[in-house]
Amino acid sequence: MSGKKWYHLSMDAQDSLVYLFVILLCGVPVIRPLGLPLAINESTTHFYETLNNIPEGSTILWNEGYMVQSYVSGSEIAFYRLFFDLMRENDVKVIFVSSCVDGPLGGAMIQKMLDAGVDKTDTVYGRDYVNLGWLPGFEAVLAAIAQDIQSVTEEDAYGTPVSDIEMMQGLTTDDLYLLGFSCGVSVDPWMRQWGPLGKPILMVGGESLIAQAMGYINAGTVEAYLNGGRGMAEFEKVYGFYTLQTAIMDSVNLMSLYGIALIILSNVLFGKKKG
Amino acid sequence: MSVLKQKEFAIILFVVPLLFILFNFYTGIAGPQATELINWGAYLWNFSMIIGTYSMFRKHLLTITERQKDWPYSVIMFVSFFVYFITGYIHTPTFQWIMDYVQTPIMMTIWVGAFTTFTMVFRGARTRNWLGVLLLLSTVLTVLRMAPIGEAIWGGFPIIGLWINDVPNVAVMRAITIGMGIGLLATMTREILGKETHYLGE
Amino acid sequence: MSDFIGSLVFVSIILIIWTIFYRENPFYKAISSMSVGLMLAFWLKGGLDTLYKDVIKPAMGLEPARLAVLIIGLFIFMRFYSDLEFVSKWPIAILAGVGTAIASKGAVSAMILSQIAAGSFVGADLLTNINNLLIWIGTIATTVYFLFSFERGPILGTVSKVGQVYMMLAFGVVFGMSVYGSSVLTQMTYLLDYPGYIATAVAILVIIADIVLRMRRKAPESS
Amino acid sequence: MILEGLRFDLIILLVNVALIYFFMRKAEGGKLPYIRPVPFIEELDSIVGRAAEMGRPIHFSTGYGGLHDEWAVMCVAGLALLSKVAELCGKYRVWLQFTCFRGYLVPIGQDLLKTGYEKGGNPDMYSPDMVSYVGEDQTAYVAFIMDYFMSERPAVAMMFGAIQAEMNHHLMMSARVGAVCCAGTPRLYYQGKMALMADFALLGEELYVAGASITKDPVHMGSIEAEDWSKIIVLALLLIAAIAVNIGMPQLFTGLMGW
Repeated sequence: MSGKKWYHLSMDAQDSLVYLFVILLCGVPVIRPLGLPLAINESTTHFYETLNNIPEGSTILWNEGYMVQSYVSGSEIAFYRLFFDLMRENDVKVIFVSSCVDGPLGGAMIQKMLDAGVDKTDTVYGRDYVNLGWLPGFEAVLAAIAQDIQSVTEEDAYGTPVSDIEMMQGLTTDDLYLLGFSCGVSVDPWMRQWGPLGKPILMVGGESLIAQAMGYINAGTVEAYLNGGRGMAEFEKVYGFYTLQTAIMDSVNLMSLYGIALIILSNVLFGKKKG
Repeated sequence: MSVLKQKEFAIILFVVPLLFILFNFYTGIAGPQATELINWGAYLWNFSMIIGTYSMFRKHLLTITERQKDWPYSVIMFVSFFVYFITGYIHTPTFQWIMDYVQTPIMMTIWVGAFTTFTMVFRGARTRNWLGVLLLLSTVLTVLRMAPIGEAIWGGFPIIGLWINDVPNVAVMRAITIGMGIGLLATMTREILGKETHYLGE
Repeated sequence: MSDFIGSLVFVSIILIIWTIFYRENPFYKAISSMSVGLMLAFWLKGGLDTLYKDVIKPAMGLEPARLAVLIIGLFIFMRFYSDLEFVSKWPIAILAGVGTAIASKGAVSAMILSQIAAGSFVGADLLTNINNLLIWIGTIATTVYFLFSFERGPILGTVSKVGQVYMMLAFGVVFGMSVYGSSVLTQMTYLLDYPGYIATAVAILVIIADIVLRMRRKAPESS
Repeated sequence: MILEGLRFDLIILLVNVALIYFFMRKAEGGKLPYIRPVPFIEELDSIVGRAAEMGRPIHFSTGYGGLHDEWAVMCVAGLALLSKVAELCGKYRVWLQFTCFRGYLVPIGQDLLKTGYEKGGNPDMYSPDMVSYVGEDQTAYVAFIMDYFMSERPAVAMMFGAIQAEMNHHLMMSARVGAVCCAGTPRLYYQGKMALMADFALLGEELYVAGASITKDPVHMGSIEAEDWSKIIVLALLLIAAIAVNIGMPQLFTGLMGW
């Protein structure tokens, strides 16, 4: 190592060190949580109130499309449970459908939530909720929903024809009171297809997707939204059911500081090299 | 027969469904037929996916038969495809097991989302000019707004962070959304006039 | 029992994929080609199930529309008969036509008109007035930045520069949000949980052994 | 005839269509509009030349969006850039690897590359293996890109079109491999990362302008000028709406939209 100082590591070694720190910093809070208080944003409480103010006996549609993390960590359980509470208390009916870009995983997400996530006591499949599973075609499915809910698919996820399902009898898109979706990609398709309907739209999206959709939120096309991982953790606090998502919020603190430290470090190094 | 061979016939097959769906959207006439056509978009996309899969199989089969570079990995690809595809129809518990314990970690981890972001921040967060400094300043303030620790350090971070999100961000996202909307209409017009037919492979 | 093995497989896959950060290795390539096979099977099964449910079954029942789309869809396989090759372009043309129509029909109202409904700068409290005014100025400045067929004179130049300042702040927000959110944390909980930490311990040992081996192999060369 | 609340919507659509048709006719009549120069296009020749000196391939990709969805717009501009880069690679004898995400892009890519290498003067260098396709899923696509960058270490990495999360890997691997990183997408989400990270970034609609200034195609040049005038109309509407609201007629614009 003549002439070369010990810290002149190869580019790969530097990157490996950066990644090692990411892994370590993520591990620390899992072993010893920080437990910092989480302030509730106004948008999250508005999301919660909008769901609770759904009138008696109306039908809503939920388009599942969140990223694969929610399949593993179940970060969406809180508002799925709220759906089933509304079914019991306000006799609200929910249509679950997925056209997510991650493929049939969307259908698997809904199925996993319905099997293990929610409390289904005295709710009947076909009367209170229906699961249409995953349908290919992404924006074409959103357009079919906006055009006519009956034409979206012939059978639900379990093979029973849609015409035989009790809650779908004579249901048209106008009868839908509210449309909600969770997305892992940009929100323009939902806005284009569901915006003109003039119905309230609920959105759950990754943090940077929400930042990108602020134009629609400010224009009122989106009624209420959850701001990614943090939004879901806040919603869990408002709803009172905690999952992994709340635990994750701890590690996010260290990762954010680490990100800022890296920004400053890389600029200092760049300044020195350029200087 | 030669008329069908012409490119124009394919353009007509592009333009007629397009105009019909727009006609239905603005007048509300012939709703069911337009819905059927919209569903056709999804079904035809399935067929094009099958073609894409076939052409990919042909490439990997070639790699195996001619023992090209990395041919064992193509074998792994075929084996995992057939095992997963067949158990999907024959033995669903195994399919579910593979989805839960093999496919999901791959889909979750191969993203290396955090790592790419941190490498980008480490490698690329170099400010070439004062606009870059502005961008990084806004990045840091947003991170401090979102992380609960930001609020613990100083109460002002969430307020400034929220302002940046609610004013400059809304203004720029509004302008870009308008630009994208106009761009979409321009492309639609060019395609209707048959000036743009890249979907035919020219 | 299958959960125990399952969790071990789950964690070892995560660790194998993370080895790419250490260095290129055949295990990662194996997992990446396996991911190609699994994804293809996953998508194909999803697509075929829907095709059977929504197209083939109704077409068997001689439902005219679905029969037509089945036939047009099968045209796509004509690509491999050179004299009928032009037929394979028809389904793609219809597909692209419907796709563009779906996107354009909602574009005007959602992406253009609802964005123009400007907030007012009169009444309400002073702060929202100033904010609405700043949003209004920002939208105009950014739109001027994206005008391409005009010479950027002194006026357009400064307005574009204002637009650029707005854009940097806005892109900072979007970039900051992506720095903030990350999926590593979900994986960590599995790595440090009951069956997972066995595999994690083994992985750490393997990497340390590999570093030591490579240091020793490098050491004799340089001394 | 026209549904309630969509009449103004239809007027805006028809005005846009009329503008585009008029300016396209004007451009095709020979009077090409003045288009502000895009810095990236001027540098393109020297970028490919540098790749030729280093003797390493160029990697090009049009990202996640294809021709069948609403991202067709961006993928089309990406393909226009691809044809130009293919021509330059033919001229400088550089291997151009095009990774595409959709099945139907494989034949399209092969056709574009073949014509590009012929125009560049080295048709012998073209081979169908220059187009790689690894299935319809982003995960496999991203894994392939990371593999390719690690093993081939391209000199220049370009990504133009409707790009999704693979932009992260593109920027990251370009930084790691030290490749000249060019990226361009109108998608909002990636403007920040591109502006900060890429050596040459096409922000917002600049990708469309770059595609048009390459092909010098009157159709695209005309529509860029038409889009500018549409934006000016939108600015005028913005002005009128804001003034109307502030002098006490808030119903003017919202009334018009509901007409």
